[in-house]
Order: sequence, then C-alpha cells, then structure tokens
Amino acid sequence: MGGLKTEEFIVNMGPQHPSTHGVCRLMLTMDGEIVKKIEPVIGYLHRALEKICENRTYAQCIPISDRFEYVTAMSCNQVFSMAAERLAGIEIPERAEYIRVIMLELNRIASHLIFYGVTAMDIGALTPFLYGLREREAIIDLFEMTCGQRLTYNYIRPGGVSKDLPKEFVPQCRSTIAMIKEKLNDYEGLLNENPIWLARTKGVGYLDPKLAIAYGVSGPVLRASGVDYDIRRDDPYSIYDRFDWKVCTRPNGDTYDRYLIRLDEIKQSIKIIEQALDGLPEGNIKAKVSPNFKPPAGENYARVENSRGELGTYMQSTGEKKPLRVKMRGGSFCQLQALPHFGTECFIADLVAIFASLDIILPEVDR
Amino acid sequence: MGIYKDIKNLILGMRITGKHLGRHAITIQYPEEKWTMPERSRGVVVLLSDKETGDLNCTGCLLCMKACPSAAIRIDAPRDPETKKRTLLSFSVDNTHCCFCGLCEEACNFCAIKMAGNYEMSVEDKDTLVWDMNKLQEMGRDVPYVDTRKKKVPKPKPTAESKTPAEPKPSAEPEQKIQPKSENKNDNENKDTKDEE
Amino acid sequence: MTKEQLQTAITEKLGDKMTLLDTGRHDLMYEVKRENLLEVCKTLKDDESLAFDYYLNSHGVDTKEKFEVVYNLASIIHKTRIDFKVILPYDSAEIESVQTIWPGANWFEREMWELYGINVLNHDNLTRFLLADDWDKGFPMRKDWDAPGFIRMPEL
Amino acid sequence: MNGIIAFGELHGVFAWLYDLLASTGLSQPWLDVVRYTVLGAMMFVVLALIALFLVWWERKIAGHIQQRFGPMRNGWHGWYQTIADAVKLLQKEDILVDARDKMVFFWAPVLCFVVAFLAYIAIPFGEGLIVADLNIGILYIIAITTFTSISLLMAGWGSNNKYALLGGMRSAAQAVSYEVPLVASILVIILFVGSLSMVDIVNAQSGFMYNWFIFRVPFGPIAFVTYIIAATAEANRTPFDIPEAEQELVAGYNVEYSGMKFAMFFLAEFVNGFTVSAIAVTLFLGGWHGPLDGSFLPSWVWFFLKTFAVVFLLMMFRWTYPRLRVDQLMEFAWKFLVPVTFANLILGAIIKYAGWYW
Repeated sequence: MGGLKTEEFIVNMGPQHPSTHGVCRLMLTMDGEIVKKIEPVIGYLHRALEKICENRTYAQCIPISDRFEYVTAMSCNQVFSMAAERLAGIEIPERAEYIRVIMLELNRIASHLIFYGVTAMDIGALTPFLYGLREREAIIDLFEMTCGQRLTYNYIRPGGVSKDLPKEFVPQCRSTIAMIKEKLNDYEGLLNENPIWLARTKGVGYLDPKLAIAYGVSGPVLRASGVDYDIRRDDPYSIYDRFDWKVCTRPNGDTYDRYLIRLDEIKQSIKIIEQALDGLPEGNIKAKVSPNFKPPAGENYARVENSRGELGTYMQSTGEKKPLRVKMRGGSFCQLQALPHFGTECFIADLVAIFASLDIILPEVDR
Repeated sequence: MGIYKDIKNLILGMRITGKHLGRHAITIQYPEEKWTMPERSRGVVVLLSDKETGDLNCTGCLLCMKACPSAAIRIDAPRDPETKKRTLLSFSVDNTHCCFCGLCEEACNFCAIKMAGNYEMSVEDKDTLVWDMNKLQEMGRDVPYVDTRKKKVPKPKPTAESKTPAEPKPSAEPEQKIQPKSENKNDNENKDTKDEE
Repeated sequence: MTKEQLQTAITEKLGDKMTLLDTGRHDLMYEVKRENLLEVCKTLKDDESLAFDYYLNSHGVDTKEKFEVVYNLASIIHKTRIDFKVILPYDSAEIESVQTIWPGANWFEREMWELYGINVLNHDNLTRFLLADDWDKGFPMRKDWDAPGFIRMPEL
Repeated sequence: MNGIIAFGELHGVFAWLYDLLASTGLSQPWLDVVRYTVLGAMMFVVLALIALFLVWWERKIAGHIQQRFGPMRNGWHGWYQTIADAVKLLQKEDILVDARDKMVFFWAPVLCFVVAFLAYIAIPFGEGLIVADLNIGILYIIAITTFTSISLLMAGWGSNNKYALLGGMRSAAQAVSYEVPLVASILVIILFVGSLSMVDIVNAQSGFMYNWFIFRVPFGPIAFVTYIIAATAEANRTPFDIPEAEQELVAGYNVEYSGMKFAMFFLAEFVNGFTVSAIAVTLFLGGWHGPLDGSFLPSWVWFFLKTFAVVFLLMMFRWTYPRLRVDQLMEFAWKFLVPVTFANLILGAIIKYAGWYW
C-alpha cells in the first residue's frame, strides 16, 4: 500500500461558508481529511473605519466605533470615549461610571451567549443556538429601552453616557439577570458533560501559553491557556476595582476549556452587575462637554477587556476637533493571526470547532 | 463507570430538549402581531411640527446638519440679511446614508427633529428613500414629543413665519442641553453669525 | 510595579536610547531612533526587570510632515504598559521588522506597509491582505491621499 | 383471521379487489403484472405522502423544541408547506456543473430515490398488508438499504467538487462500518424466530406485549439499543450525519445538486428514516400487534403509531446532540458497537441453546 501516490489538495473554506463568522476565507491545504496548512485571506470586510474617523469630530466618531465590533458595541464606545477623555482630561460623574459598567457587562453576557449558540451550532447541535439567542433578546431589550438601538448603541460618549436609565430599567435588569443565572443550568446540562461534545472538544486545538503571548492573543482564549491576565484587573480602567469578582482561568487551553471559560465569565459578569445595580448612585450622567470639543495635543492607547479579548484604540490629537489618527486593535486580529500556528494537523471538523472556539468575528479583523 | 455517566448525560440532554417541547413558543408572527417598540427606540428621522399652529418647529439653524456623522441631512435655509432670520426652504434626509445614531436629535435645541420608532422602510426604488420636507413633516405628524422650547410671549402681531422660539437671552441652560458653540470658522456657507448666542 | 519604578528601570537600562516624551496621556510614551530600534526591543523583551513580552499593537501615523511608527507593549508578569514611537522622514520611510522578537508583529507591519507605504525590511511575508488584490491607487491612509470617486465629508 | 373482515382490517379489501381483477379473465402472468404495478404505485403514493408529512413534522418538532412555531404560513400550522417546497423545487432551475461526470452525476439521485422505496416490498404494514412476503425478507431489506451509500458516493464523485468528494468518502466509510453492528443486532432476533421472513418475525411476537423482542431480557434491549444507534448511522441522521455536515462540508454530497435532483436526495433521506424505524418496529416492537392480545385498533394503525414513535426518537436525537467526527464515528463502531453486538449474539445463542426463553 506504501506506493499509493497521494497528493494534497487545496480547499477554500470561505468566503461564503456556513462556519466562518462573517466573511473570511481560509485556504486549507488538506491531505484527505487532515488539514496540513491554513492561510487566512481577509480584507472582505475592510471599510477603512480608521480613515473615516480621521474626518469626524470626537462625538461623531462614536457611531463609527459601533461598527468596529458590532457584537460588543458598548465596549467599542467605551474604549473610544476613554481615549478621548484621557486626551481631554475629562472627569466622568459617578453615576455614569456605574451605568457604563452595567452596560459593558450586559454586553459581555450577550456576546458570550452568541458564542455559546454559534459554537454549539458549528459542532452540530442546532438547538443551543436558539436558547442562547432567546436569553440575548432579553438583554437586547434592556439596551433598546435605554439607548434606542439593538446592535449599534452609540450610548457611551466622551464625558459619560448619552441618556439616563429609564425608571423600569433596574427591576427589569434584575429579573433578566436572575433568569439568565437559572437558564445557565439548562445550557450546562445540554452540553457540558455530553460525551459527544467532550469527544469533539476535549484536547482539540491546544494553544500553548507561550505561543499565545507571542502572538498577542488576549481575552478568554488567553485565560483558557492558563495565563492569568485580565485588563479589567491588571490595567484597571473605570471602577472595576470596587467590585469583588474573580478572573477565571482554565489550565489546559483546548476547545473545551475555551468553551467552559466563557460560561464562567458569564457568572462573573452577573456578579458584577448585581453589585453595580446595588451601588448605583444618583447624580447627573454626563460631564459638561460640548459636542465638538477640542482636546489638547497628545496621544494615548486606551484598552478595554471585551468578550473577544483586548480592544484597544490609539488616538492622537493635534488640538483640532478631529483626531489626527485613530487606530483600532481588536482581539480577533491576533487570534486569526495565531490560528495557522496551532490549528493544523487536525481534521476539518476540528478546525471548524477551533475556529468557533476562538470566537473570531471579521469586522474587528478587517476594520 | 464511564458508560453510565455518558448515558446519564445523553438522557439529561434529551430531557432538556423534551422539556422545551411542551413550553409555549415565544416568537411572534411578524406581519400579524407587531412588537411594541420602547419609547426611546431610534427608528426613522422625522420633523416635528408645533401642536397649535401645525407648522414646523425647525428654524434652520443647521446644527443637526453639522452633527450628522454621515452627512445624511441636507438643509437649504438662506438668511435674508436685514431681518437676520433664516427661512427654511428645503430639508431632506437621505435614509440610505442615515446610520440612526440619534446625534441630530441631541444637537437640536428646538425639538424640531426626532427619531420616531417606526422601522418599516422597505422600498423598491432606492431614490424614494431620500425624504423631503413634506414627507418628513407628515411622518412626524402624530409623533408625541415633550415641547421643551421656551414659549416666547407672542408679539401682538404674529410674524409671518413661525413664532421666534427662543428669547434672545436664554436663561441658564439646563444641564442636559448641549451648548451649541458652533464657531466653525471654515463655514463655507454665507457668514454664519453666532445665531442664538 | 508602579509607573515610577518602570521609568527608573528604563532610564537605567536604556537611558540614552529612549527619551521620554510628554505627549503620552495616562501611559509612558518614549521616542526611539530608527537605527537602535532592534536593540531596544530586544532588551525590552529579554530583560527580567522590564519583560515586555506581550506585543499589543503597532501602526503608522502620518502627521502631514513625517511618519511615526508607534509600538504599544505590555508585560504580563509586571502588569505594566509602555508605548514608544520611531520618527521616519517622508522620503526614506522604512523600518526593520520586529517580527523576530515578537512574532505577533507580522500582520501589524504588513498592514502598515499596505496602508501607509512604510517599507518594512526583512519581513517574511510583505504582501497585500486588506485591500483589493488589484489595488493600484496608492496608500490610502496617507493624509495627502486622494483618488477619483473618494467623496470627502462636506466641510460645514 | 379466517376471512372475517375485522373492523378496519384492509387485507380483506385487497383480497376483494384481487378477485374483482381475476374476474376480468386475464391470464395469470398478466394478472400478476397488473397487480404488482398497482401495488407498487399505491406504495409509492403512500410513502411519498408519509415522507412529505415527516418533513413537515420534523420542522414543527424542531420549532417547538427551540421554542418557536415552525412553519405557520401555508395553511393551518403550515400543513401544505412541504408540498409548496416540493413544487418550488420542481420548478427550480437544475444547475448542472460542466466539469461533472455526466452519467454518475445523473444516476446518483435516481438510485438513491428508487432504493429508498424498494425496501418496502418486504415490510408488513399490517395483518396481510405486505407487497410480497419474501421468505428472505430481512436479508433483502439489508441488502437494498446499503445501496443508498453507493448513491452518495456516486453523488460525491460525480459533482467533481472537493466538499462533495469528502462527503461521499465519509458516507462510504460510515455505511461500511455501521453495517456490521446493524446486521449483528438483527441476527440475534433471527436466532429466535428461525426464519428470515418478516411476517414470521412479527408472528413470533404475537400475544401480549412481553412477547415483543424488546422485552426479552437480556439480549432484547441490548439489541434494540445497538440497532437504533446503527440505524441512525445508516439513515445519515445526527449525531452521525457526517456525509452532509453543513458546518464543515457546506452541504456534503448534495452541494452541486439543485432543483428536482436535490428534492430526490432530500425525500430519500426522510424515506430512509422511515424505513429504519419500520424495520425497528417490525423486529423489536411487535410489528402490527397491539400491546394486548387481539386489541381493538386495526393492525396497520398500531404499526404506524409505533413507527412514528421511533421516528420521533430519531428526531429528538437530531435536535439534541452535536455531531461526531469521522474517526470517532469509526472508532465507536468498531471498538464499541461490534464487540457489544457480537457478545449479545453469543449471549442469545447460549440462551437459545439452554432454552431459558419464553
């Protein structure tokens, strides 16, 4: 049998493919079912957001930042506003800080719910996707009640937040959080100990911590490889140091741990939101900042921990009302760059599972 | 032994999906049942008109045009030199450009523009999405809004166009209202004096 | 490890090569000459007291009269953060690749080359990956870039 | 059933029809030709309707499992949604890839469609309701149902598409490795019936419910469970639907098919699901026998009730479990199912020899 001539063939996974989240093409060199080499081809979703931002005032940059990473648009607003506030030296009122933390953590839960549904669907279980989206709808209704939009919120502004919480927000938020905490048992029962799920995800796509750090991988993917690094605690921003919550890490860095860590993070976010809701102070919600304010010359790289890792914005201003340079750094960009180095020598079914577990979305990669 | 744990978990999975089989479905049948949008939901941009006189609140101050990040609003409101008043000729919103961010609503001091909750805008021909003043006014006819303009005591003879909405010397600006410091020097339109300052 | 300790550690290890700028808000912003870039990066990464092993981001900036290449780094062990920039004149806009020190820099430098035209020396895969394959209208992120059909935001 | 027409039994009706036909005076061979063409056409219409119903039923169950309604638009709760889909697929353009292997590409759906219906010749729907009571019934059915994997391989190769090729290869590997446990779990039953004919198998389970082979502890339940697992693999249903794994291989073997050809594959898949459940009911759940001796419902109603129960079980699998990987699937078959079924066979033989069965 040794003399059988076999040759590798190239398969295009994408750009129109059911399991690439957004438009991304992976050129796979395959030997039968085994993936030998991956070469990501990106740029299908490049909208030159950074060039657009250079032509807008700081307040007008916020709707652009929503489109940078639309699954967790709140964290994009937050990172843009933080960069602008640091440039202009604006202090945010107490109540705005609390509202921001509540909104950011709600958005993280909503993003992890999408992750849960999409990863399960990519590995074949079609029902968890609908359960995940059902809970997410409850959170999206909270967002729509406060800022009016369901996906691109344009809610967190340099200087605070744009509108105050409506009266019925806090009770509805508490009931939503309680409902999600109770629904998590359904999620875990459905998949966590399922032998087929374990067979498909345990030990698949091992990401070595050193490789992760070398390629700038961040967020839950990094923590699932055992590296205890979370920007909310290590490069503190906003008022996360007032709440007691734990940075959860998982030791062995395979797809199963990347899945479990996101369920842990949902629980931690629920804890943060409950404490933030209890401590919500009164007061105004926005520092007095005119829409086209002019920050003094300077530059700054603001970082936020969102559900896909570190979301960074470098902003340089020269005293005019439009930023000179805005650079957006998303977590998925580095994870997609690291994928060819740890996603090979596996079946195509495993590659789909690894790609889903990295929770890569393409607007963040192509900007 | 492993096999019992596996079978137990497989049955647990079936129990969870079976449990949902009995529950009532939570989706609504769209065209028949419609979702009631919350009060603040940012749907389509409309122009509001005064409750009594019925004509537009808009005074043509161009603040919303400046605030719009995607240049969706086009206003033609020339200022006739002697009365220093702007008369609004045309106001059009290009819904293909509008990104529904709500910045125009926040920039307006005269409750003239609002994002109503209506989201059904599907059309066959893209050009019909560029709405002119009448369409915007008619869309905004029944949109409820809180009139926060400071009513000027109507002068004995009401001037031809709508009442001058704000006194020359506005009292202390409320906290939320954003100070329209629009000293944009490179205003290539005709010299825009500091209106309402 | 507080900012001051970091600052003293840097001046002690790389005093002459890294000059502190005052434009950095909230983090330390240094300036590095182009010729000793690789040496600075190596010491930043390998020195235990600095240990900047976590490469966050690098990108180009076009300030209308010169290019700047800004690097943002972080240290996982000491939980510190630092930025530094390299000034490049318009005519000779090229810089060595730091990809051998931090493998994560590969795509960032590739993007900088594609959008700014800053040539990156001995980079292993300097090809186009964000813009269209047949893109021939120059480097879009430059301030002086213009192309037919590029509609600017109307100046109001 | 000596000729008295019990309430609702249909075999009397067929006997009367045959006498009517015989009275027309045709010679015997012509009589058989007409008889079997009419029976074949009737069988095809009944099964096509069942398949259409199954498609609709699966979409409704999937909907309600996922807390949504499923098809609601066409007719009350969307009852003619599948018919609308069939008509849509009928008039859809049939896109043919130029680089295809013409003969193989054309005949693959035809083979898959025809084979799916051929298995029903030997399946008894009720008392006397069987097209041809072959004395090698179950052997014929097993032989015929393996043809579907050949047609998937042909589809995979014929459409000259890398994804389809992968799908085809997977279906071949899966069919081969799940045929062995399927047959081994059936052999245990044949051991106790002594004849391959399906009617004899059902008659061996007559009487009260505990006579059904599923309740013949210890070999019955084991055989039933292994049969159901191997059958879901044969019918290409989750968690073994790797030949047509949407998330990995876009659409597996039927990636290049559109219009009526795709409808054939789609319908054949559901008919296979029904075949597999029908065999499970005939072998393990007492065919057309009701739970009590001489029950009140007509026999074919019992058969359909039980078969739809097994189909419901297969559907619950599909909407609960993720999908296995190719090598795990093979490993599970060879390292777990085959030893278990062979051990079960030996256990059955010992019980038969020692006579501890009822």
